[in-house]
Amino acid sequence: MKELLEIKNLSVSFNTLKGEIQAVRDVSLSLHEGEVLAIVGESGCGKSVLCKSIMKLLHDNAYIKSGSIIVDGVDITHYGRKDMERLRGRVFSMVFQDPMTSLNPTIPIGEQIAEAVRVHNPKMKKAEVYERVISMMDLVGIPDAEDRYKLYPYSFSGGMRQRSVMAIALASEPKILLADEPTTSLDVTIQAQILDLLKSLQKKLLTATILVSHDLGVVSRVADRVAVMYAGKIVELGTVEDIFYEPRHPYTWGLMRSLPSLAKKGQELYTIPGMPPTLINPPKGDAFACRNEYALAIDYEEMPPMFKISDTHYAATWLLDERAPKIAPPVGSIR
Amino acid sequence: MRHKNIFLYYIQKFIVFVLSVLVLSVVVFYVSRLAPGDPLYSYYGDRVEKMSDSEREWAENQLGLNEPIHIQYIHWFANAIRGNFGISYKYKTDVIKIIGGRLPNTLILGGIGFVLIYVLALGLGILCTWYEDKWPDRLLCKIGTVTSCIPEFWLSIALIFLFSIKLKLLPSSGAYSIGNGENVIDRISHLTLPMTVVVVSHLWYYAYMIRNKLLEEVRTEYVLLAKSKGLSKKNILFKHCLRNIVPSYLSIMAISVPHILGGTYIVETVFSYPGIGTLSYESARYQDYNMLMALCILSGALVILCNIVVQIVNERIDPRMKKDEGLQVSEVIEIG
Amino acid sequence: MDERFVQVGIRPVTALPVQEKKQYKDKPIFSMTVFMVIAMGCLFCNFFITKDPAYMDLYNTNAAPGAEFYFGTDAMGRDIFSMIWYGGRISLFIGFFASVISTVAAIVFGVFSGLAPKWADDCLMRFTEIFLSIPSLLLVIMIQAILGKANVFSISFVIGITSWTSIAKVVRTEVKQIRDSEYVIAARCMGAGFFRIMWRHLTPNFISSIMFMVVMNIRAAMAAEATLSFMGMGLPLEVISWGSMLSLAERSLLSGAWWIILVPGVFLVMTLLCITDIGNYLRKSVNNRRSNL
Amino acid sequence: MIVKGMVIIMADVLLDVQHLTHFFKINKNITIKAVDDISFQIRKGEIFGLVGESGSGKSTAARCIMNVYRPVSGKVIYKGINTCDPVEFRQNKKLLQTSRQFIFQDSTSSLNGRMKVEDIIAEPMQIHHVRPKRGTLRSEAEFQLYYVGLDKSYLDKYPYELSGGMRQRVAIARALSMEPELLVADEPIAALDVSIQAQIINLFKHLQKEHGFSILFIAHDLAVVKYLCDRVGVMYHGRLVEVAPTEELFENPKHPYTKALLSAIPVPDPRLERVKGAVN
Repeated sequence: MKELLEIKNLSVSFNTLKGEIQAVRDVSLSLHEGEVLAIVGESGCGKSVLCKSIMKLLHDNAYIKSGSIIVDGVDITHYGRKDMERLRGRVFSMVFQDPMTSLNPTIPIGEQIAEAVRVHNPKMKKAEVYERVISMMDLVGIPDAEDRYKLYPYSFSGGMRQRSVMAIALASEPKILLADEPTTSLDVTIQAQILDLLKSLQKKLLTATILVSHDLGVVSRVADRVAVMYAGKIVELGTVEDIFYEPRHPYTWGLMRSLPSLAKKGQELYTIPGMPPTLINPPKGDAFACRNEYALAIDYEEMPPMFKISDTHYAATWLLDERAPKIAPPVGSIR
Repeated sequence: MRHKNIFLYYIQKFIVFVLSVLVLSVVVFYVSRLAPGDPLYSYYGDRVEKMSDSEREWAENQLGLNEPIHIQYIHWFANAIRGNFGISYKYKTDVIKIIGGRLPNTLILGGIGFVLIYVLALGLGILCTWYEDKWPDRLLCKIGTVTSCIPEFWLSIALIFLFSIKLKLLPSSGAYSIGNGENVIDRISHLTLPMTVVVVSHLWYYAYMIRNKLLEEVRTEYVLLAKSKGLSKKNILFKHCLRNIVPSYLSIMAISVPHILGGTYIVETVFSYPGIGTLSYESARYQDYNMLMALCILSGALVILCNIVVQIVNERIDPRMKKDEGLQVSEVIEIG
Repeated sequence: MDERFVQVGIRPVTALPVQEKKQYKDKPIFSMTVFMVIAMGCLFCNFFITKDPAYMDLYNTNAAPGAEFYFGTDAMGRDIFSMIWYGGRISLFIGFFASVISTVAAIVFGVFSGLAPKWADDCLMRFTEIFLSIPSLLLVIMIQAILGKANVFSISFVIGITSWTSIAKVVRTEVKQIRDSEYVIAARCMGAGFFRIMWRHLTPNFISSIMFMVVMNIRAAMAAEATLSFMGMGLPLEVISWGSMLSLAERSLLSGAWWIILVPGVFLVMTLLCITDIGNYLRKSVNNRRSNL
Repeated sequence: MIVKGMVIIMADVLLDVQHLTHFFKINKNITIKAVDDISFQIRKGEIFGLVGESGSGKSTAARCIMNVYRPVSGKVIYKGINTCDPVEFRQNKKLLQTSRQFIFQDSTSSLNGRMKVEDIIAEPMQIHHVRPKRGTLRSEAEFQLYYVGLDKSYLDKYPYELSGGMRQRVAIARALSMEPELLVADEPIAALDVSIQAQIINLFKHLQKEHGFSILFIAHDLAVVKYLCDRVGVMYHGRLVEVAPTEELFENPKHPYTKALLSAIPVPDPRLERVKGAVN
């Protein structure tokens, strides 16, 4: 499979009054054509920042410290505003978390989609644009598209707005779709519909998708591959089966075990002790060590490299070193 | 709000306007009656001092001054509605006539100043937003803060001193040279200094407001979506953000009417420009209450009118204000 | 076995302390210093002024600045250097006092309107709108006419009573917001009384959002005093303030005595500028999100 | 509503909600029936879950129960006191305000940002002039804080200096300081991360075991409810469509909406999800 997007040793930092926040630390990742890659992690682990830094949507106090972003074989790490404007929408496009605020309240939905169509096809005729907008609205499942064209966002419910946002994002047929927690602010039943839509669109259009989520359930529903992020780093990367059935990183174990849906009633729910570290002065060695009951002495000294487990499965923990004691994973491979 | 009958909607707004002006007139009337000084003065002037007691009583009866204050108000109001605001104590003529003669001058100064302020404020606001926190923005903010801190009267004097007395370039007072009222160039030269003061001393206040509104707007989430679909910075700022601040822009305009009007009054006084401002200044000095009342009500009514017009316009153009209208398009949850 | 690979489990890790950089760049240090110098100079002027500010030296009218009169003398032969510091007290006092009056009025009005039922709130808002519709200069003139001859307190009162509306509107919106916020609901569930909610919950939370406006009101009040005095409707000539000093300015235009215009004007503008700068800082520190554009 | 096969002994019932109804008037023409004739009981020492989607009226119901809103009709009987009756409420004000406590979803807005943690926790004690058992209010606050798993260094901090999980712990400490018998928790974990959620859920469970109070636990996450609650009520458009013991509800949902809700939850099991996806 062709690699559409390749991120090499990317580090992104923010300058704040409190100091440098190292939001993304040395992340390497690749996205293949037509796959869904999910990035999971807790809030503040840098998953959103990673997404936005690909599209250069970060605020001006953020900067790429090192590493490179390669899209379709072209290095875009140092692209300026004009160059990015050319790429956005056509090459990659984004769906945001809150559909209530991500649409302009004073412009009709249809117009907002039309705008997205026109950006990269300035010569398109009015009727053609209209046609395309209607077909996009049909595609994302907004019924009676022609009547809804002129409606303003306030008369759309959350789910319908998220569908509109997806229509906007897909209007110029991007190769990569970045979805930043697209269902977090929606209800469960609506969430299911949007996820199904996302999956079916992805099948139909073969758009490579990066899905950012904190919900392991959502991830298991749509993802092909999963990257688990913790404190700005990717700690485990693999296919969805790898991650859910044979997790190797203690943090992934912790995440799985603390899910109430997997816990038995009456049993104590497992909790990961402590809190995630601040990213201003991240601890030396493995950032997860101080919350990890399986931590090795070296975890407090040295950052673990990515260990290869199989062709698709990687994890960054010293437990995979051949010198480390063998530990039976507390979760996975049961079902 | 959706009104099936658009006519009813305007009637409603009109009633609000009339009621507001009514309340305003009540307040102004009572306040002016509270003021020290004999109300007879405002009708008979210096003659009051020479009146005997019986003459006085007759005059008071004639004018209804013996009656309770609310009856007096009704009389006064009945006259006012016919355009009779009484006689000016200073000018000994109908108040309305004097005002009518002065009004155009103020409208020219205030009106053109108002338009200039708003056009320039929008331009500066956009410029500052485009270059937020870069040098053009910082420089403009610094200059703007300084100009907004200079009181109008002092700026006027400084400009008079510089341009009229030292450089002898521009006239320092009046609306035109005597006998030269029809000469446009003469008028413009008289207008230049006062207009400069009106614009300079108000401009930044509003430009800064618009800048802040725009900055608020570019911090919203939809800008990110617009950006991610590939719109250029220019398009986002002009097509999305600017459009969304139009209602607040109009509201600011409406609120600023009394503010700019007040500023014009001060400038008029310093430049002895024959407008409403000098008139109100004089009428206050000479306790010409009939005049002062009429001026207050006139200015107030103008401002209230502007407010209501802006309200109507905003309700028509801003879809955010029509939220209750129409049906909600939502997902259908299949049960079963 | 390598001892580095011994399982040790959870060890306490002391995170490196996060130190917030002190930011002097954005703080209005310069303005604050200048303002303090002016304010202190006015407060302790007795110790260094060279002449009696009220003494009219009729031999030295309209004297240019020089060794004897640092800033010259005015048309009545008074020493401007002494008057500046002496008169600054009154100007600053009026600024602060008027601002206190308007803030108190605004808080009372705003809180009442924010907590009142909808119809009462509507009425009060209409009233403010009507109040706002008269240009404040006209309003001041009228009220001043009622109160009679101006003195320091009456002028502060007049300025204060005509400039509370904008703060009141902000207080009202804030109170409405805070009233429905969950911590007030929580306090009500706990049984907190009206005054407790008012004092512990409402006030501390809206103070920060009106602080900027209160500071700006000081500036507006000082400018208003100067304007009124200049126009002859504020403080009389005998009461020395920056405004009343400037009321001689128009007459000195023709005599070419620029210092009578310039000196009090520069002091006034400097003070207003410093206050504005401090006020702007207060506003900025409230809101520091970043642009998406 | 009495569920078949279950006899509720009146003495055991702590809170009895009968035909509770509440409307919101938007304008002349539109009224929203936020809560529409719901009835349920909570027994002593029971964790009762209320689930539903946003806008289903679960928060409104909680607020009616806590006397934030006065319901349009219906009764809320707590320990034999009809709390919706203003007279009865005033007579038993202190009891009602101390023995029932409220925990909110958003800990940022439910804690006053201008008060220190110490003052926040001590506030209910101050209001009701409760004599602190451990001497001073500060030591009492310190104890409550320790109880929810925070040390005393947090006493002098402001809410914005804490993380979401810590803030929620402070909110719980505040509620516990009054030794309540009924805790109404309105989506207390919805805004938290998975690992922190687990900590708070455990905290609730521990505290409940130790104190034996009842909890009305409102959530939209069925997995949490399944793990934590003894009985569950499902709300849909203001109505309570189903009330059942937890196992029964999850194994054998009766109402179609409950079924839809259950099938919509994504399970962290890709193979299972794939099968589900294929069915859809």
